[in-house]
Amino acid sequence: MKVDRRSFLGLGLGAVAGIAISPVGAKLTDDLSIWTQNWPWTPVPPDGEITYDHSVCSLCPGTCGITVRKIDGRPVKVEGRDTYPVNNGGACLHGIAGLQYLYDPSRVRTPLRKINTRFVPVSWEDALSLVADRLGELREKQTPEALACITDTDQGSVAGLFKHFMAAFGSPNLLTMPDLESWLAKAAETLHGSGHTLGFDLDHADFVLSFGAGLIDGWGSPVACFKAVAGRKQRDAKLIQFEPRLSNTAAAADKWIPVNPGTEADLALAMCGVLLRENLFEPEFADGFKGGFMRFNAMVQEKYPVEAVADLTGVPAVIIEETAIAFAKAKMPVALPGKGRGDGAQSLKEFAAVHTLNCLVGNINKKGGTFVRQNTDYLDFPYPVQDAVARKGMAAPRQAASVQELTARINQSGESELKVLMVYNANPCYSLNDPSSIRTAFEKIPFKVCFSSFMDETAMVSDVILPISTFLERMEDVPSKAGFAGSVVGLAKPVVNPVFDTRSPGDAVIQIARALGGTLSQSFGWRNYEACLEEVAAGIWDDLIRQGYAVLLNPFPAEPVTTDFAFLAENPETIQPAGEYEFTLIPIDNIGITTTVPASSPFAIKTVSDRIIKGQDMFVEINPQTASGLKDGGFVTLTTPAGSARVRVDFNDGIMPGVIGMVKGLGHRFDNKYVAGKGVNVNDLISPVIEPGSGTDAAFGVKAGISRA
Amino acid sequence: MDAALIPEGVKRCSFPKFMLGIAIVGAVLLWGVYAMLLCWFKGLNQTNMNDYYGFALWIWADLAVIAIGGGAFFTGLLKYIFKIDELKNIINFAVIIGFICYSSALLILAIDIGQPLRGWFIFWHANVHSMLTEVAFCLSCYFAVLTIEFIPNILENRQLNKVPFFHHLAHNMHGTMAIFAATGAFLSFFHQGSLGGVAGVLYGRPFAFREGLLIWPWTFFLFTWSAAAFGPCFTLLVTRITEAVAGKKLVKDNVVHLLAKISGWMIVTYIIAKIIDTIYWATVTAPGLGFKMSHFYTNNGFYGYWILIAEIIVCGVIPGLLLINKTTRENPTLRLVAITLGVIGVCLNRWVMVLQVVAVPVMPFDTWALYIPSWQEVATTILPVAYGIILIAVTYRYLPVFPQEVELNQPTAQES
Amino acid sequence: MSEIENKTEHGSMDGATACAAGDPKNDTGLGLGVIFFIVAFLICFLSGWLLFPKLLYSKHEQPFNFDHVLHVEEAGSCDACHFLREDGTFSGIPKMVSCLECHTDEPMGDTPDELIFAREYVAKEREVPWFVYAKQPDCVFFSHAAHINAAGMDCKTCHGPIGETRTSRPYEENRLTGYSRDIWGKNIWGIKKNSWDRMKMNDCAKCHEQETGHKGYCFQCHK
Amino acid sequence: MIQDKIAHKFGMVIDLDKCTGCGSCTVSCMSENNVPFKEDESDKKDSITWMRVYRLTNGKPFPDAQIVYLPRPCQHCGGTGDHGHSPCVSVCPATATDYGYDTGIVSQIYTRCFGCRYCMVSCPYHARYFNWWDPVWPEGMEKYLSPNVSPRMRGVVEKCSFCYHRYQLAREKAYVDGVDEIAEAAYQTACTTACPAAAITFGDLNNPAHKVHQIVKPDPHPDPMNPGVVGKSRNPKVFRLLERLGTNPKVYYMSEREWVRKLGDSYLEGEWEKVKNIYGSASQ
Repeated sequence: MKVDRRSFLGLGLGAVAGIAISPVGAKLTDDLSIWTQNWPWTPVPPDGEITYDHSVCSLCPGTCGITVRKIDGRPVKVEGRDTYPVNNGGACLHGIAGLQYLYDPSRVRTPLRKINTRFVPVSWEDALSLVADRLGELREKQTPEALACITDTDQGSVAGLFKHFMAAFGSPNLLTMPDLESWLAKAAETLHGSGHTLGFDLDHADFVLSFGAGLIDGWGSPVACFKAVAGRKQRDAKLIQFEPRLSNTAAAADKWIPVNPGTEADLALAMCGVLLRENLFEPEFADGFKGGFMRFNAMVQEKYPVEAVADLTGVPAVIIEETAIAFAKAKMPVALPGKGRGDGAQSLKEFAAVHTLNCLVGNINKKGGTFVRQNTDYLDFPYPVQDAVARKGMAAPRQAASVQELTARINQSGESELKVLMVYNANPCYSLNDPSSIRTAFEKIPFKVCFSSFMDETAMVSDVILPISTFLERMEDVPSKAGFAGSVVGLAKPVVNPVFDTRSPGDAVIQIARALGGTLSQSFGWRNYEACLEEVAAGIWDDLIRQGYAVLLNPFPAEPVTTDFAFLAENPETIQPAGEYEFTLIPIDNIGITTTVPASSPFAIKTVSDRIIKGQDMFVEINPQTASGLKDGGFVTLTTPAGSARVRVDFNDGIMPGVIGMVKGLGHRFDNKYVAGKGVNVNDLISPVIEPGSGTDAAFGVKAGISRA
Repeated sequence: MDAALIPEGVKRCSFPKFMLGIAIVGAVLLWGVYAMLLCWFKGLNQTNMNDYYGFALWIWADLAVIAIGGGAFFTGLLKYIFKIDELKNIINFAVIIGFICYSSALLILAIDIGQPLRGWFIFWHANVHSMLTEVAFCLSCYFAVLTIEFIPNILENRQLNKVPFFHHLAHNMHGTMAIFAATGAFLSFFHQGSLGGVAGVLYGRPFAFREGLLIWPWTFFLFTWSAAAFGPCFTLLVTRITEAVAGKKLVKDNVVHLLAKISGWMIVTYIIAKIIDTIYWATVTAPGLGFKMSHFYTNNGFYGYWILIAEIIVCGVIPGLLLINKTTRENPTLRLVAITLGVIGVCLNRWVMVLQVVAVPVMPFDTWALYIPSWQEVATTILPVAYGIILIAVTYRYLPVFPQEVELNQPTAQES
Repeated sequence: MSEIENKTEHGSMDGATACAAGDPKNDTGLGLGVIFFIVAFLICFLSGWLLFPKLLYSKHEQPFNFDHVLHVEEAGSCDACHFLREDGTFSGIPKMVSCLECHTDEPMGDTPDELIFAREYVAKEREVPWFVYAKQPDCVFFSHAAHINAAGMDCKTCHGPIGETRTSRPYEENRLTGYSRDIWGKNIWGIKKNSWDRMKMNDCAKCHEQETGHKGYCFQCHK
Repeated sequence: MIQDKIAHKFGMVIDLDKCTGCGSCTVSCMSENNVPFKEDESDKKDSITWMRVYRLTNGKPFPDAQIVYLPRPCQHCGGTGDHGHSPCVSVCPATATDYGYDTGIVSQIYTRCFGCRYCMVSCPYHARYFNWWDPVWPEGMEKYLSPNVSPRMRGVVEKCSFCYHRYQLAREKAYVDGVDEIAEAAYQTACTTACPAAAITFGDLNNPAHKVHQIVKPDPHPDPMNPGVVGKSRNPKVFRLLERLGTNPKVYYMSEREWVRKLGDSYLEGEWEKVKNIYGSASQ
């Protein structure tokens, strides 16, 4: 017997036959397909009990109420909170994508300290004592004013704690970023005296005259504005939009009137002229006029004749007249200042001029009108305990009125007078014009502390980063602002334990003060931030706890309003786009792209059109009529006095000939591939121009040249 | 070296030379296999397909190879059912080509689907309303038939044939071949048609949509007819190429002329039907949905009117006429031109019915979508070509594929 | 005359000679081949039926033994622990909080299992990582409310007499799919005797067809 | 039992004059339905957005240019004659997508789909998306995924489901409450509830009590000019996308602006003028 080919054949055949009539084949075929249905690398979300938490979103000045759906305590969805007095259900895309910020790739996960250009993780204790030591030195040297602090806003108890800290420490150099609220406050202060701010009753107004305000492009409290704009049909209200381009707001408006960029103030003043000439201003309210009303009248008649302004603005004289008259004759007219989101570089002259229209028609503190009200201060901080050092420091002159004034000053001086800088929830090294100059100024400040949730451009240049819990991980009072008619304070509650080793900014400030000891720890006697909040917001605490918010002012302010025209009567100069080029470059606000803190979430970026971002490149809008020699979608080099950038062009019939529109909020340079590294930061192309009246950058646009690249 | 395997009485190139050729084509094959593995393990992100181009190069390749593989069922039909006996001299080769085409089609489908391991769902959870289901069933059944038709030819290999069992098997299978040919023809009629139906039933895509008979849109019949018409062209083309490579005549002219003539008449009748269909679609169907014909063609170079003219006139009418006319048909060069144009024509038709369908914007605010295949797609599409060449080379070398070869290549006096 | 016919003419004879030539060797070879065939066949056949199922599933013991009988006596009914929440969703395997309605970190009885429970889980405030025999894959949406409240079914029909068990059988998991063996059924061919022996889609469909006259639309049970 | 009640026909009407193109619906949908995202989503032909917002222009030059935004979920087509043979359902070879005659919702079963993509080719609305890539979330981010919708694996097609899981949850609630009907408010899609402008109205087109029915006023009779078309709106301002193809979508759109309504379908010269004032057979 000899083993040959046939034997092996038998072996093989036998094996095959044996397997064939066993379950192996059938079972494996089925199981293999089931395996593909349950690939171990495809996540399976655990199921559990569904619960809902109410809170408030503080991603933007909108302050919408949110409801967070949770599964066994794990947040899975953010939605607008029904019956919340700001947004009444509904939410914007950034709020809905809020959960993505919890696990954002650029989250700062632990306190960091910079040791020669590299960040190393340190414990909270080390980080805090490090900061306290540097601050302590300033007080020992009797130079507390060498500390400066930049916060995103001056509203709410966290900003309040920083203010409290600066006062107790002894430095007047507390600055806030230029957001819409700050501009409205400036305008209100200029015309109605300090301590005032403005709100607009858009839900009832029947004639809204918007000077570039992007009502549905992110202006004010976005969701509230969306509702107001969308609800126009029912209460047949009109929206007239003056703007150099067909923004979403202009597209949704009843009438879009293109206006040359940077001439909005002149347009408003010309309209004031028309109202005064035609005696269309409201006599009763006019009783409150003082401070050079006559001079103002004379000035506008002389300096802003309709014909001349028509040439300047590109708006036909007849349209100016008609619109002004229609505005005056409307039952509940409101004029809105603040181009785009109304933050960043704006112009006090423009805000004042536009608001003057409101004053002239006298639809002030009435239903469907403009609310001029005291800053609703629901917070009652105890007076800080100050020692001699602190008093001396507070007596010292304030270094600057705005961040850009400050950085300009530092860049001029050989050595920075400031020794320590604290930045809270702001990204000046990205979101202000000419951020590179701000970075260089910051480099000259020996020690910078950044209270931030994300490793953004500003965090990267600082020496210590204190990681802050996001709005979903901590408690905070969130007051409505940014032109919202009502006055609501919401309570943001932690819906999830901090994902990383982060703390509430309030706690961080208190702990720093404690570490400094002396009068500072006396001024900060609270156990922790929550205890502090409960104490300083005692007046509304019950409401906050019971319903998650408190309504401060209902329905609208009653106190009489006086109006002072002195500022405008002097006819301050209008800041025009600087430079010698043929085009005017203006920044565009896009609802899907955030321009301050934090940067957009992956979901938000995903909604952005491929006519704004394509791969790593961004598009700029240009009217085909003035795009000779260029081709749609082609690459161009955009040149301004401040610099140049390589972008692609998007032929767009919705933008004025001669104007180039460039979206704000792109060109981030930090470690987050979902948002960073896409496009160019338009701020890099614009140099700040400080407006005398406000001491703040008012360079909204800039002259630009464009050539094929 | 492998002399023992080579059929008696025929000349073949030396084994090393043969292996060299195989190695060259084999390299291409391996390239394709590599691309295939990439697609299987990394997923279809390896392709340039996207949500607009859900069907692209691969589906085209499928439809094309099945169309040109139609020579097998049609020749079989003529030989075994209509008893046109001369065709026995080319039927083996037609079957081999068919076998190659259909096995390639199945392979490409296996790469094209996003979840290959679930591929069997199409049979297990079949949706009888779907043309694709019909395709899948008929395709696999007909492939089985082709295999059966191929087996006897394999068994005629000199060594295998020595085994009495195989010998008799081959003999008996030849006897029963008529049944299989009939089944094959029947199955082919359906799946060739269903492939036409795949496009024709898309009532959401006005470019593809056609009215029809009962559940079958006109494209159903057009596809079957065109496969029968152009399939033989491909059979003849490959035969011609094989002859060129082998450097000798393999099939007698009368056989070639006959097949060419039949093909010619089929093409002419088909193209008439196609022209009628196109006119009806352009003037009745599409306008009824609000679309002018000009909507479906663009000047972007990919989908211009040229494609329509190329398909119908240049690669339809012309080859048809060349093949029905005796003088042009029997002129080798013109015949070669005709069959080549024919093959291009049917491929072009399948291309249009797959890619232009998805390229054309349907929503008024939508835009034309363009697509360039990735190298992985190209490689996996060339893979079957390489595999086909190798299979033909091997079968030609070791099997008595061409019954007339010996007779046509008698050694002359000087040689003996 | 074609080559094929050529061959068929003399073929038979060639074949015969071939056989004659190789007779003896062939037989032995063939015989051996047959033996090999049978051996291989038996090995593969048996291992396919007996060994394969063993290899396919991995066994896991529950964290500790759970006496359903005892708990049913104490608690009264299944839904005392496995209840529908107010929003209609099903609570499934009880969480620690439910257990603590009766239990404390001090054992009530004297079984070693309860001791494990008290020491390892209650005391350490950990959830018990039970293996769920009836665990369905992620793609399945199953509404207990629909079957209990609307259809008035009992637990046993699908879950079997688990309430009458004093010990927890080991949980068997398909190594390839991660499914609980209860889904396919104990029988390797998936043959079932009782309504609860198998929990595949067809079993749902069959019952739905009987009860509602329609096996249901995909989304009724898939997500 | 609820399923024994008369069949629902869930659908929505979107007011394009209210829509601001803000993208809340898109994001709400993505976060509700565990839609994945990539580092680069700027290739819109490879970017999964069940609810996609299209930007429409009137094509006029400055200063007459106008924009409108059109949100496009799956249209949940009833198919020719509204018999449930939707373009996609009728072509799926493996029955991975079916038409729920009890809800009018077109399903998509990811574990059944084997990725042939025929349904995508059949859909003129590009409402279907293929998972070209494995879904990958940044480290930790998978923690926010919802258990109500199972994440898709690479190689299958996915699309809008009208948030069917919300319907399921509403039904479960109804079961324990022992009520037969699901209240209009009890089942609303994620895009509807998210829309800040309240531009989306969702409900049962078969239920005269529901807002969507009152706005759309669907015509029960086939369109005399095109028998395949059923459920044409009798509201002059309401239209459907590509209605003439006979796909019978359950998503309706509303606009005061004629140029917008005209963009909803294809018309030969002069056709629009003829048909623009014909709204369903009842208005004949």
